[in-house]
Amino acid sequence: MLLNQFLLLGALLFAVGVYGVLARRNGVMVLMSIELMLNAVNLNLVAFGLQHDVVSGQVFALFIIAVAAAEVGVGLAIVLLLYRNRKSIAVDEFDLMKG
Amino acid sequence: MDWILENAFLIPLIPAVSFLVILLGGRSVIGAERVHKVGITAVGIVWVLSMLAAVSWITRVEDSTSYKSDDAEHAQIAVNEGLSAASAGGLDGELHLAAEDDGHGADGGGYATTEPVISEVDGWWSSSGVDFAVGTLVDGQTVLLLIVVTSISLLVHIYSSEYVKGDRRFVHYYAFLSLFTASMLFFVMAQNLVQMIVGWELVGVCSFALIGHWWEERPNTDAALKAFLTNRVGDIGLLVGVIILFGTFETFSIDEINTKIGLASQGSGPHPEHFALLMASIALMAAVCSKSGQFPLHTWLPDAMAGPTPVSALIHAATMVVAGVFMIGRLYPVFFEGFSIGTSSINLMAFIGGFTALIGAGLAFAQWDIKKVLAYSTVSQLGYMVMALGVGAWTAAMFHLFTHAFFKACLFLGAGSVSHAAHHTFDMREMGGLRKHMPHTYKTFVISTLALAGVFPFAGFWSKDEILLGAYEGQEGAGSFLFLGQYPLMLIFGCVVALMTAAYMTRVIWYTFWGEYRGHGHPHESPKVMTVPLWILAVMAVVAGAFNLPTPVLEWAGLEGLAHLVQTYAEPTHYLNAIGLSHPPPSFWLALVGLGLALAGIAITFMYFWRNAGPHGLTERNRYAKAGYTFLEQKYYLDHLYTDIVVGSIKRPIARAANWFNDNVIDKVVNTAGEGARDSGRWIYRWIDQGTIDNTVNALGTGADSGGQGLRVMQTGKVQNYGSLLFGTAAVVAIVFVIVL
Amino acid sequence: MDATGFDAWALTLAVFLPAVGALVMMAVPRARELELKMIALGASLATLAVGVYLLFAFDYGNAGTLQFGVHKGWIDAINADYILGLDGLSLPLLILSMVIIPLCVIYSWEHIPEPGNAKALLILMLILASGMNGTFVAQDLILFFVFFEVVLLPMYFMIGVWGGENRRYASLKFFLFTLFGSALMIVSFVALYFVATNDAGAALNTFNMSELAAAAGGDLARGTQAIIFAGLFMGFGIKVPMFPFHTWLPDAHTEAPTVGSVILAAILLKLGTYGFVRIALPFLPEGAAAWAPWIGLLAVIGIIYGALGCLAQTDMKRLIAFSSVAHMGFVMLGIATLTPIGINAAVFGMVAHGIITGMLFFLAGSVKERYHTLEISRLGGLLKSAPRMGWILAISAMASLGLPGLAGFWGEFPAILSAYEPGAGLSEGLFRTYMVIAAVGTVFAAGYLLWLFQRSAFGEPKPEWEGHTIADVNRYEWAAWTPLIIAMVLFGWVPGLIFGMVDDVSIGIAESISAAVGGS
Amino acid sequence: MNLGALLAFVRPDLDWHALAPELTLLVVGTLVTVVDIALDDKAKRIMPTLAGIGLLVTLVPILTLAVDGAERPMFGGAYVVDDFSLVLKALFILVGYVVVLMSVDYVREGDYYENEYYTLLLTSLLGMVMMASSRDLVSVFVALELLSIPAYMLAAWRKGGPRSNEAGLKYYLMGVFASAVMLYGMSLVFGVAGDTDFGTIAAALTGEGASPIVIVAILFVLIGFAFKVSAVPFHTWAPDTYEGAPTPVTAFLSVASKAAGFVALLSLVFVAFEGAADVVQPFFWVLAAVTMTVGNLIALRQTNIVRMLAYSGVAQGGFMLAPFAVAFEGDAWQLPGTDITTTPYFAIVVYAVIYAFMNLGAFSVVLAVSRRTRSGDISSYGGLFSYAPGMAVLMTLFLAALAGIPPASGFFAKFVVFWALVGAGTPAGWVLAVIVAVNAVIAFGYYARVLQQMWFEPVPETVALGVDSGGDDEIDLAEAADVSADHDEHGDAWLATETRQATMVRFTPGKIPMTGALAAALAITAIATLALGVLPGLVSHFGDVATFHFGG
Repeated sequence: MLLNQFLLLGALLFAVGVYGVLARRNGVMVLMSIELMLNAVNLNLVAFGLQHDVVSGQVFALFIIAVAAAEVGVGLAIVLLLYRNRKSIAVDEFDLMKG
Repeated sequence: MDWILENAFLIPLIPAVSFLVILLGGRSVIGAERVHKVGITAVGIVWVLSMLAAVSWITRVEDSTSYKSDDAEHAQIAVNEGLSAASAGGLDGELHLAAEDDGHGADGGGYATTEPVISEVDGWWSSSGVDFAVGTLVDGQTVLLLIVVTSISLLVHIYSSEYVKGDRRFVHYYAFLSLFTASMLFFVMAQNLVQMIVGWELVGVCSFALIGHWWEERPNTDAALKAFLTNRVGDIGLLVGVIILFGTFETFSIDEINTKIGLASQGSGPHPEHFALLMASIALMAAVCSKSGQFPLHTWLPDAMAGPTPVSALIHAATMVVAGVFMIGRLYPVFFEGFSIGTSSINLMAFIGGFTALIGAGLAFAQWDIKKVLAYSTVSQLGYMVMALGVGAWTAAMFHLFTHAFFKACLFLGAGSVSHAAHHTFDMREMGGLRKHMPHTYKTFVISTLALAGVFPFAGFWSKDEILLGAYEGQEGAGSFLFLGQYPLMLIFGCVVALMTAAYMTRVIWYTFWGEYRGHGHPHESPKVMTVPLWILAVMAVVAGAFNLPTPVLEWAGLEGLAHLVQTYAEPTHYLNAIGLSHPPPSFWLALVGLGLALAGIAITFMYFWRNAGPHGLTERNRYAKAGYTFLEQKYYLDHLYTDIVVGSIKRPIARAANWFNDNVIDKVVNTAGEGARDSGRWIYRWIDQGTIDNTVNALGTGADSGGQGLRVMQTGKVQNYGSLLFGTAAVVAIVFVIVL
Repeated sequence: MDATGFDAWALTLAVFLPAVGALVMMAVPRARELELKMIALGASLATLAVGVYLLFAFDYGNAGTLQFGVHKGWIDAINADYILGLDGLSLPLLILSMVIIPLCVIYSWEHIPEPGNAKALLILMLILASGMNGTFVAQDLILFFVFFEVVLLPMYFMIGVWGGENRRYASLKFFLFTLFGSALMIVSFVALYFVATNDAGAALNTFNMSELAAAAGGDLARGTQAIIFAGLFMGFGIKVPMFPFHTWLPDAHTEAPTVGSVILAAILLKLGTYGFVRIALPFLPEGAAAWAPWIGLLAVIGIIYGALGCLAQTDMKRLIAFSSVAHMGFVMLGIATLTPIGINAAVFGMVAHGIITGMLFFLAGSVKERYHTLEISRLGGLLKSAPRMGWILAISAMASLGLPGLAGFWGEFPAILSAYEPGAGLSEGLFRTYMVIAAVGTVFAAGYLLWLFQRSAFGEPKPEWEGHTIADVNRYEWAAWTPLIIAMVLFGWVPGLIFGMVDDVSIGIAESISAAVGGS
Repeated sequence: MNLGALLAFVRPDLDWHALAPELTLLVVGTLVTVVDIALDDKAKRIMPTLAGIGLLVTLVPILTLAVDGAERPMFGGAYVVDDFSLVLKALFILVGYVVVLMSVDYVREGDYYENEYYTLLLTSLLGMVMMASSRDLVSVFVALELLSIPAYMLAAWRKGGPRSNEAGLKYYLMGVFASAVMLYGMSLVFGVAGDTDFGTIAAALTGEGASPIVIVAILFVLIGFAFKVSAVPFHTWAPDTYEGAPTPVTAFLSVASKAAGFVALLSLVFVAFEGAADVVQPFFWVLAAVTMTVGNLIALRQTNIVRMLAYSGVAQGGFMLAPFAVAFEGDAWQLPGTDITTTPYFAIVVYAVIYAFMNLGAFSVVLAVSRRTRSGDISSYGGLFSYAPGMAVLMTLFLAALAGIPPASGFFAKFVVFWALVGAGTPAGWVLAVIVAVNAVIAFGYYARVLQQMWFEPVPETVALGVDSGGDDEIDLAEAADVSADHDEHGDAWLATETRQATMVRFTPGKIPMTGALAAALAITAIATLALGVLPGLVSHFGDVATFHFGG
């Protein structure tokens, strides 16, 4: 049972996701990166679930997938709103409020 | 018969009431122009009461002792006997109770000492479970002062009703005269040290108020402040001294303290630490210096002449200024042991007294203001008294206090009368030839002068002679220095001062009453209201000496019974015998010396002025003489020392410095604390400098403020920076924990 | 100790009557000033009436024990109860605050400072009254703390709203200083709860002050006591204020409106010294012994320092404010000696200072009202233009410089006296030095007060006041001042009135201290 | 993997009584939507009423459960209804009710979607109510998202307003990012423990030493919630979001969702991570110290009241976190006569309850005042006391509470924190206590600035219109347009505001337009704040009963 490979992959995905969230300016891309992170989590859960031979891991993963869908929906809605108001979705342009 | 002695509290109470009456009802009810009647009545009553007190005290002494010591040997016996009595009384530690029953109670074989009458109420204040009583202590010394104070005060009250008539503050004047009388009486019958402090301070305030009576003029108020503050300086000594005594004897009661020392010196009681007594004596000496105008704190007294003349007569000549002397006499055992007067041949008190007497006399020469002359003369005479106490001549000192009160008061009132006549000036250069215009004043003035100079048979002669005698004989068992007796230096001082006194007083007479009138206006004799008191005092100045004549003088008349009245009746034998105080036998030739000096002084001055002999204009020709004269004129520059240097340096620089310290250092401490906070905020570079907007002294705030300003840089407003911060921290914390744990 | 019948309610009434008055006033519209003033006066007088009842019902026989006790549950979760009690230590101070407040109300009758709004001012005064009375009778640390803090905001607003030029700064400074102190103080309180033990070494876990006092630190190590004491010291010392922490005081006093200064000087400062006597000393005897020399040092520094500060002032009110530093120095010196007489002196000093300095601030206020300035150099001839006020100023000044026969003396003299033989094995040499310094301080006191008096009251009125009519004392001022003047003289001649109340308590405290120190 | 596990699945029997609150809330939420659909615009009037009543109804089952008092674990301990959860559910519902009251006129006057607003509010509340009962990673996660996602939308509610959009964006991105991190941590926890329910986790961790994976797991999870309670340095979203979001929403976030975060932390720390004290305590020590200090310091510099309150909320969060630093030292300090497990736990619950009311109160006042001043500048509070004394006094009360000055409730909250810290008896506790004390003083610095404005300052001539204002740009600008009769400004007003230039308009003081709902909100919070201060016994009683069902 190659747990470590799964974990490494998960870690990698997570890292990529984090990078994406922090580095990409395009709002949509940021959302995608977040998806990456969540999937990394799912990968971990499933892997651990197998290792411990319990079902709750997969159940958790399913919950996350469902919730993630909702999240992205909201996220896209917000991005759309911004686009309508600012004609831009570059997340780093939004700094009306600071300090 | 002892009723008045046990209810002596009435005596100060009455004038106190009259003070309130005058103050509150003065203008409205009584009417400003009639208030003096209230005051005079009150003091009159008090005078009668004091006389009653005197009589009943004398009878008390009579009952308590069938024997009067008339010479030293007997005195010794009396002492020893008395001691057994004292110790007998002392051992049960309930002295003041023993005092209530008659004097015989304690005495073994007829040689008894008279115990003071102490009546007190407990619970005046209390601490650590101990109740401190308030009450009165009446004995010979008290009675003596009662007589002096009430008599002079009464006369001054009467005199003032003319002298101060029509003054803008007639009412306040009489109010404070009453208050002063009350406080002074309260002081002299104080039963414990705290009461003594109270009275002491109160008379000070009255003097403050009366010196500053005409407070519109700056000099008067300055003088008043000077008087009060100088006295406060001395009061440090008073407070500390009293505290030391309390620490040593665990009581404020004068009676207990004196008795304990008495017992100790007889070995029949625990011995108080001599060092403590010495310290206490020195501290109290400071108080005496301020109140009784002793060197170096005497400088306020001449300035105090800014007050109305009757006030000077009452407060700054006859009564208040002798408070210090009285206090020494009251606590004599303390000083006697503390300065070991009995055995030393010089001590602080004696020296200060003698020295003051000397410089006072010296200064009196350089004055043109008649009141100033009298003031310095007072200083000098007070020095005489203190010196007397310093050499162990208790009786002499009190006797001199007694006589001096009368003739000095007379002199002051005389001066007042003169200025009343001569256009309210006190400058002798504007007087002269007044003897023709105001005979009464002149006569009384001369009489008192003779008394002050110590010419036989006037009062001053007798008292001064006793002081010299005391200085010469000192106490039994003390070594004698050459032929000059136990206190040679004091003896010399005494003699020199006797000479000078006579001299400068004669000078006053010359400038004031002889020669041609140099002032303006037409001088005239003062009305009866003023001259009658003068005459009364003058008479006293003649006869007062009779109250303590030495035995030999009376032997030929077979009147030994009347000898040493003051010594017999006024002396608190109960305390003084216990410490083994002896009375020197009279000495004829010493009396001669004293008289001779006085006459010599008069003679020299007479030659100098009347016969125009001697080195006239010396001060102009000889620069040493001139220097000396200016030195005197400048009062030894002491005032410069005090006002300019001491006060000046405190009030201006130091206080300023303190204030500066307050504003710039103390506040800045908080400041710097804040600086720290600010620097800590500076690690977030360039934002800090624009911080510190509301720059308050509370820089802790400022620092925090700018710290916050700095921290705001975290808040870039860019969501991704937030994200990086979040994840970065997470990673860092995780790593740190992994490493640490 | 729990009382019954009316006695059980007396203290509660004393504390909350003013607050009730404040509530009622809130309901009354601002326009109807007379009613408002009436209500305020009524409430404060009612409180005073309770105070009078207490004075008579108080059992002076055992003033050392708490009376009129109330003990009800309050915050079970932390064992903090609603405990009130009155003993010889609290009584004089409680009465003092009960007397001062109505006087302030009367004085405010016609002297509502800018920007007006009598309603708010009076309400704040009443709230202050509740807080102060509560502090003096609370017998539970948390309750004490609550009341101790309640007074902060009203005073903050009083200074800030009705204050002078610099009021924002002064009020904030006042608040932050005090808050800082009390924040550390509450930590110490909690620490006391957890670490205080009885002699057996068992943890007490109580906020009940009488229990903690009885334990007298138990078997706590000297070091621990000193640390906890430090927290209390900050809390109370800043309030007093002691020398290095005093900087808030002159500003607060100078800026505050007249009644504000009066209340501040007369009572608020006493909360600190009261805290020392009631809490710091008995709870942590060894801590106190460890700190006493330093407290004494700061006290005498304060005496001299405050006096010098006074001499440098040109503003009458600021001068009086600085004099408070000096006077509280005497109080703290008395406390630092840890002797019964010292503590007596301290309490007497508190009351005396309350009366006298309160009076002086009243005067300063009235002078300011008439001359529109307090620059000493511009005043002068007060005795001529307003004789009565001048003489009142004279009496107050004399009282303040500790003249025997007036109240001030009994705060100073015994305090100096107590320093001659400090308790609890403190160094005699050191404290005797303090004694002398303090004695010197009395001269300075005379110096600055008489100097003030000479400049402001003596002499001719300054020409610039030609034409101005300087009104003499009006009837509201008489009403507000007469009691204070009477009190000055009364306590000056019958000091036993206060010493009698306090003595038992201070004996108890001093004994427990010396026992604890000696015992270890 | 074995199908057995799947086939063996049997539907767990549901305890309907225990679920009643959640179900009621759900029904109300749905009802609101349905009614909206049914009679869309006519519904507007009754919407808030409906939501309010629904919330009050929800209290009923909570009370019955409380009376019943039994602990009701469900789903194998994944979802527990016990005193603790009930107390907090009640708290959430009350907070929700007050927020509804605050919202009524605000939402009505701004042209927003009105009905959905309440639906989302209720949904978010449902998530919180669930959070109180969750004792399992999955249920915690679900509850968390259920309360967050609607909140994201509420933050962005003023769809026209640039600030509101930005607020929503920041909140959303940070939220999901944080929850992703948290989830990663959870996955690791699951990996270590082998199951998702706290009992198992606790058991597993107690065995484990502090292995790197455990540390990372725990920290990531905790950080996920540290974000929710806006602890420094995970607070960055809070000020911006608070400032941008509609003020009632801000109140809701700053109180309810923060409380929810603490609920989660409580159950996590005290149940799941019991065994990992050596990781949890130091972490929280640092977190608390940094949070309160930084929050206070930055708050000193704020000029906008909502932003100031945001930072003050951060600092308050720091105070609330402090007891965690001694979470497991407290056992020795069993409170006499009570069955509270540990003082730190007690302190946090009490603080949360008190904080909720005083903060809501402050926001209500801000809301009310801005109706007059149309500005969020602290300077716009000048002279408030002179023309609206009542409002000034209320604000004073709430600020005093926040500053922890008796007799306002806040002092007791601070006190219990000291209590917990000193009670622990460890040097760490003592030091942190002193830090808290000092911070309490600093905090007064910025509360005082508002007090000074209200009491000491004169009424300002002009106020900075809308700029930095508590989110209600649109109203402000709309009315500003009326004032300065310049409609072009309205369209691109946000451009003007982007450069943070204030549009100053003349300000005329006057009576503050009050509405029943707002008045009610003020009354509730004020009474609560005062009562909890004078008789803290009440809230400490909640603390007593709020005992935990430990273990799975």
